[in-house]
Amino acid sequence: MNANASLIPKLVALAIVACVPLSGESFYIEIVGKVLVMAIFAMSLDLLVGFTGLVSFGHAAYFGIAAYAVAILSPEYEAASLWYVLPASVGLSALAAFVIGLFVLRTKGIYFIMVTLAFAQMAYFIFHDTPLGGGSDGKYLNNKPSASIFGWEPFDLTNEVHMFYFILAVLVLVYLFLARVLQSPFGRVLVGIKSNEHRMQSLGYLTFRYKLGAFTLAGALGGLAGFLYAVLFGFVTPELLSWHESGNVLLMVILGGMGNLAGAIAGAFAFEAMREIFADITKYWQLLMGGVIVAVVLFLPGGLAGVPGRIKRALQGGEAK
Amino acid sequence: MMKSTFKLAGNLALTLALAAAGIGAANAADKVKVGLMLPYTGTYAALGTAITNGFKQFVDENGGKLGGREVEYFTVDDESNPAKATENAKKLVSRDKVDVLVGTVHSGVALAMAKVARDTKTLMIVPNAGANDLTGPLCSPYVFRSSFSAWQPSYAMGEALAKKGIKNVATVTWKYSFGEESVAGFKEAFEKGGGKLVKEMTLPFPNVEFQPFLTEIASAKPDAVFVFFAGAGAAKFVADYAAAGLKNSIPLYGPGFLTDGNLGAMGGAGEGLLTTLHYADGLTNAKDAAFRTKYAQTYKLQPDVYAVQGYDAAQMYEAGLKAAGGDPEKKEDVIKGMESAKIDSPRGAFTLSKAHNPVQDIYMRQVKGDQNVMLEVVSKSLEDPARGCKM
Amino acid sequence: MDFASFLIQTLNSLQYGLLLFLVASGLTLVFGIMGIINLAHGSFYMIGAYLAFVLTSATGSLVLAVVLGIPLALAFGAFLEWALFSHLYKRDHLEQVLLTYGLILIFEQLRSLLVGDDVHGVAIPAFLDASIQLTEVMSYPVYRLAISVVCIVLAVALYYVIQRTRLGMMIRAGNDDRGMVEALGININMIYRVVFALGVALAALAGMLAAPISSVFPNMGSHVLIISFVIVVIGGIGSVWGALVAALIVGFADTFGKVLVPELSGIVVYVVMAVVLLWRPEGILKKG
Amino acid sequence: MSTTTKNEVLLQADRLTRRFGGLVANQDISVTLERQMIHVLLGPNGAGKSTCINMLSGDLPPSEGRIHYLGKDITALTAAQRSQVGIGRSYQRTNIFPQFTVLENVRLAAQSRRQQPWSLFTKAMEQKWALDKARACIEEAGLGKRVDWVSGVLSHGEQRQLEIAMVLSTDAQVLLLDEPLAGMGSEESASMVEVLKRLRQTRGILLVEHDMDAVFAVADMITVMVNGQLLECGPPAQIKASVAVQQAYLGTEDSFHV
Repeated sequence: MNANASLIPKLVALAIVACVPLSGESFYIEIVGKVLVMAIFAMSLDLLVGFTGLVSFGHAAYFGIAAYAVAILSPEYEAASLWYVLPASVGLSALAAFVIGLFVLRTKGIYFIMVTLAFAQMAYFIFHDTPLGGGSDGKYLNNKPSASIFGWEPFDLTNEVHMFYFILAVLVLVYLFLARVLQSPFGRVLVGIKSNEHRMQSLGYLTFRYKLGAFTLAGALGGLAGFLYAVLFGFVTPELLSWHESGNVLLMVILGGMGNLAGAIAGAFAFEAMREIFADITKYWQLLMGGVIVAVVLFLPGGLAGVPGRIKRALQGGEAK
Repeated sequence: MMKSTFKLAGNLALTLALAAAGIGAANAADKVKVGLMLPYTGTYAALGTAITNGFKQFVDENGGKLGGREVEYFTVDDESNPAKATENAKKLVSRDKVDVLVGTVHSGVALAMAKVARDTKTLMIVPNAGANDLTGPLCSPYVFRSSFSAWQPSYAMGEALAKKGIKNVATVTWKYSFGEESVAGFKEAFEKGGGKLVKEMTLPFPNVEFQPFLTEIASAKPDAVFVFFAGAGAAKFVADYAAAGLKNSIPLYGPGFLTDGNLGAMGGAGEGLLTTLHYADGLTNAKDAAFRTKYAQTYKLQPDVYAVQGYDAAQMYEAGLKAAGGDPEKKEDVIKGMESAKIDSPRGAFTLSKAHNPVQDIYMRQVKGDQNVMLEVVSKSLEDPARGCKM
Repeated sequence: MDFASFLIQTLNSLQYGLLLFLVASGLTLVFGIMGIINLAHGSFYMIGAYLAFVLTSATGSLVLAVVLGIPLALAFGAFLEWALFSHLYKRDHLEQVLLTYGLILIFEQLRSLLVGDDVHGVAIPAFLDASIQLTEVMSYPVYRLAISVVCIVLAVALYYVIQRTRLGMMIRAGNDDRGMVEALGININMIYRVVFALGVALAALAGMLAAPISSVFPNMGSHVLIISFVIVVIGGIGSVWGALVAALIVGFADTFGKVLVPELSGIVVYVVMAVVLLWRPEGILKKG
Repeated sequence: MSTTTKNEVLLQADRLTRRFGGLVANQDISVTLERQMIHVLLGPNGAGKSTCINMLSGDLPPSEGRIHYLGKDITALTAAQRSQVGIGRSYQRTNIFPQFTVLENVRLAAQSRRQQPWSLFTKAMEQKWALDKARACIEEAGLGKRVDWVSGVLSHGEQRQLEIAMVLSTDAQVLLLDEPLAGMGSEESASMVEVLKRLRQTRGILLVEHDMDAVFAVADMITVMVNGQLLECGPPAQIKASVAVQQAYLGTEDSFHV
């Protein structure tokens, strides 16, 4: 109804972000690029947490699997084709999510949180303990994938500005894609499952299949973010799959307010900004970070997305008096 | 009246702006920017602090300067988290525009940093992380190391045990790169000397439930056991090994990380252990004595190998800057200066190999009380083979 | 593997499993009764270990440290429940998880500020500082056996509490249905406070007892956290018996995994978990 | 599916038994539901009516006994699969999607008949067939005036009607309705009874209900349960006349209107 009203701030935000490369400061181009990657990651998790009601505490696994996939699939001394490694890595993450989903979706609620955590930890150890991806030291991706198609090169990922806009384009596409999916019959079923899964079953929906679909899709998009991360930084490590990363992305979703795609993006920005600022102010930044997390949970149940509403309500309350 | 006030204000502003610009320019020309990317929180926080202390101690001794210029520090807590390593390194390199990147302890983080250094052609000095690859296949003109390679102390131990006539050895380590590289280095020297590894055991990092391996060792009865562990895991292994009664029947050896910084935590279980490392207590050179006294005075702490590595990182950079006439921008000259430098380290003088790793003496040390006392030099001027380095 | 080794490895498995049970029992209790996934459980373990270190240094005796440490841990748990968790019962599980995630950061940093980042050892009490000769070269430390005994005593005590007391009645009837429990005329807020304090105390006790053999070091909590989660997952929601069975299974899987399939030892435990989940999605001993 | 034969047996449950641990909640319950018939399950609280309806809908697997739908054994089917063959149910506690509009609640139910999870780019709100069907069912359930309301704000009675609309839009031939009149005022009750009568024309309805007036107004067949056992089954007149039923259940005045 007020889609147009909320569209304008979004476009403004997009325009501002799109101007970042104009600064010419490669650090900021890269750091904002990374935040955009995390925003994609947060949106993919929001599909599960905010829209389907599946609180996955192991989402970093799919991020990491795709990141490792690019590093492993790329030859050491030359660039791989983007059009091969991108679908392959995303596909591997989707496959992993599908297989793990078969296990974890048999459980519900609080138990689901723990089981997803445990499976992600299993994936972590596979990369940490086997020579598959360089073990605990991680692995370099020395050559960023090449976008050339039969000799024609539409863009060049080794160029930091191209890379930035590539990520931004992917972000916009993922946003539009998810927004569209949530409007589709499939998306409506997911929202129904979040609201009342039992009712969905009694209406004749085999909800397991829908949840598996959502889990796989979220895994694939999480993998897409992981792919971009690996290409952006050229280095992958088992820590990308650790439960801390899963916790961080959940925090982004919470900060932005669950069930709100634009909120997930805002949450990613807020989280990364907080981390940067605290780390710059003090050696004891973890204390501040922990304090903020506790405060947000206690005082801002709707996340940042809930803040404007709260202010509005407070103001209206004031007027009424 | 009004007009002149405006004029005055305008002049004032102009003056201030010029002054600011002048200061800025002076800063850029005069100061050398050092980026310290080390762990200040988490498991390795104590090591990060020791390295920082060591580095700053040399700078202080040098009149607060490096290459004749004031030093400006930029510090980042790397949390020993490789997932944030690239970003953190970029922060120092691209945002703060440091002249040299000093870090770090964790090998995974150091590898990520080394990639940034290589890609951005920034000078980097590794003050601890021992991954062979850093001065092996991933070596780079820009990456130096003031510490050691995982291969070095272990290879020296392999040589020493073979020389002692020990034939059968069992090994235990964590299943991660540093551990596996250490065992590989040991194995290379030990088998060359006619020894044989009867059992190679690994457990996932950071699992510290060693009891199953102690049982295996007791049943295999090798002549000796070689292990790589560090930090709390090392303390636990040594204590468990002693508690299982194995210490008296099957001697335990390992690189010095087994006992460095852990003797207090072992509570006497480590007494008499033999380990190899590029530093020790009870060295007889004057440099070490001065270093220790000063360190203890300044920081109210006993220095350790990490402090030495931090100190030497500063020394190496000083040597480079000197060769470049104090200008950090002349990277070629700085690199050449460092490559050809002879570093007068508290550990004993060392030079740098072609792959930029210290060519250094490795000591056999024995635990006595709370010290790792030097017994002898087991490998004189040991040079890492730098396999895979094309430089 | 010869028979003697097999027996000793079995002993190792049991001993390790019991220690894991001690760590996981508090987690499963809080999890089952309050419905809270407590990521800070590892931090309470770490806090226990540091308490053991600080109090042993101060008093000269680990036994005294434990005697002093348990009431401190109980009080600390009750305080946290009062100050933080009691405000969140009506919220989503997710927010409770994140609260505990924030607490980890706070506790780790405070630990660093207060006690520093060094590795410390804690002396084994003199009367337990002995070992029993098992084979000609190997002996078994008495302290480890003593811990096993404590764990068994604790398991029996928990059994008694759960089967014979009012609190236990709740736990059995239990879960997070506040309405039903209140209808039984029980002050649920008090019950939650007691359970949370108990959970913290169990974790801290585990840390205190493990301190002499594992030593005391930064981030030690995160090492035990994940394995505790796996145990709770295998054992089933909130089931103390499930946790015991699962801890022993993990103890055996880990010990024999290391010896028999060293290449896979890191993931053996997770494979066990996956198999259990295929067989019983809600864990071995689902409550109720 | 659309052929409606009078007195066709839709649902047949034979000797259903359900145990919870040592407790027998239902023992040897047999129920038959024919098309164009309203069959009421009657019994005091705790008689096992909900257990019975849960077994019929697939929410609970029976410990023993078989269930047939149009002659096919459906005992092993899950709730979702039973919905797909044509058995729909409503719940004792209102069970809707409160944040959705009335239309979206019913549209989502209608969508379950033609699931196309792969068509990610179709807008659900543009699937005309589902919308049309949803609108028709809302009308049929008597909620035509509330199409665009958020369902959470509807009155209790309207929410019960909404549930029925949802079941209707799944093409259910058998409606299992768990206390559709519970908590309704007399006016709402009366209009619901009208709705039920209308629905009976083409379907079979199995009802759990306490409201005696309503029960005798609409029932074609009544099964009385006590303590998990089947006491008596027959047309309303037979039940009214039954001594056993009067003794066990109807005799106490206060349980008439629970």
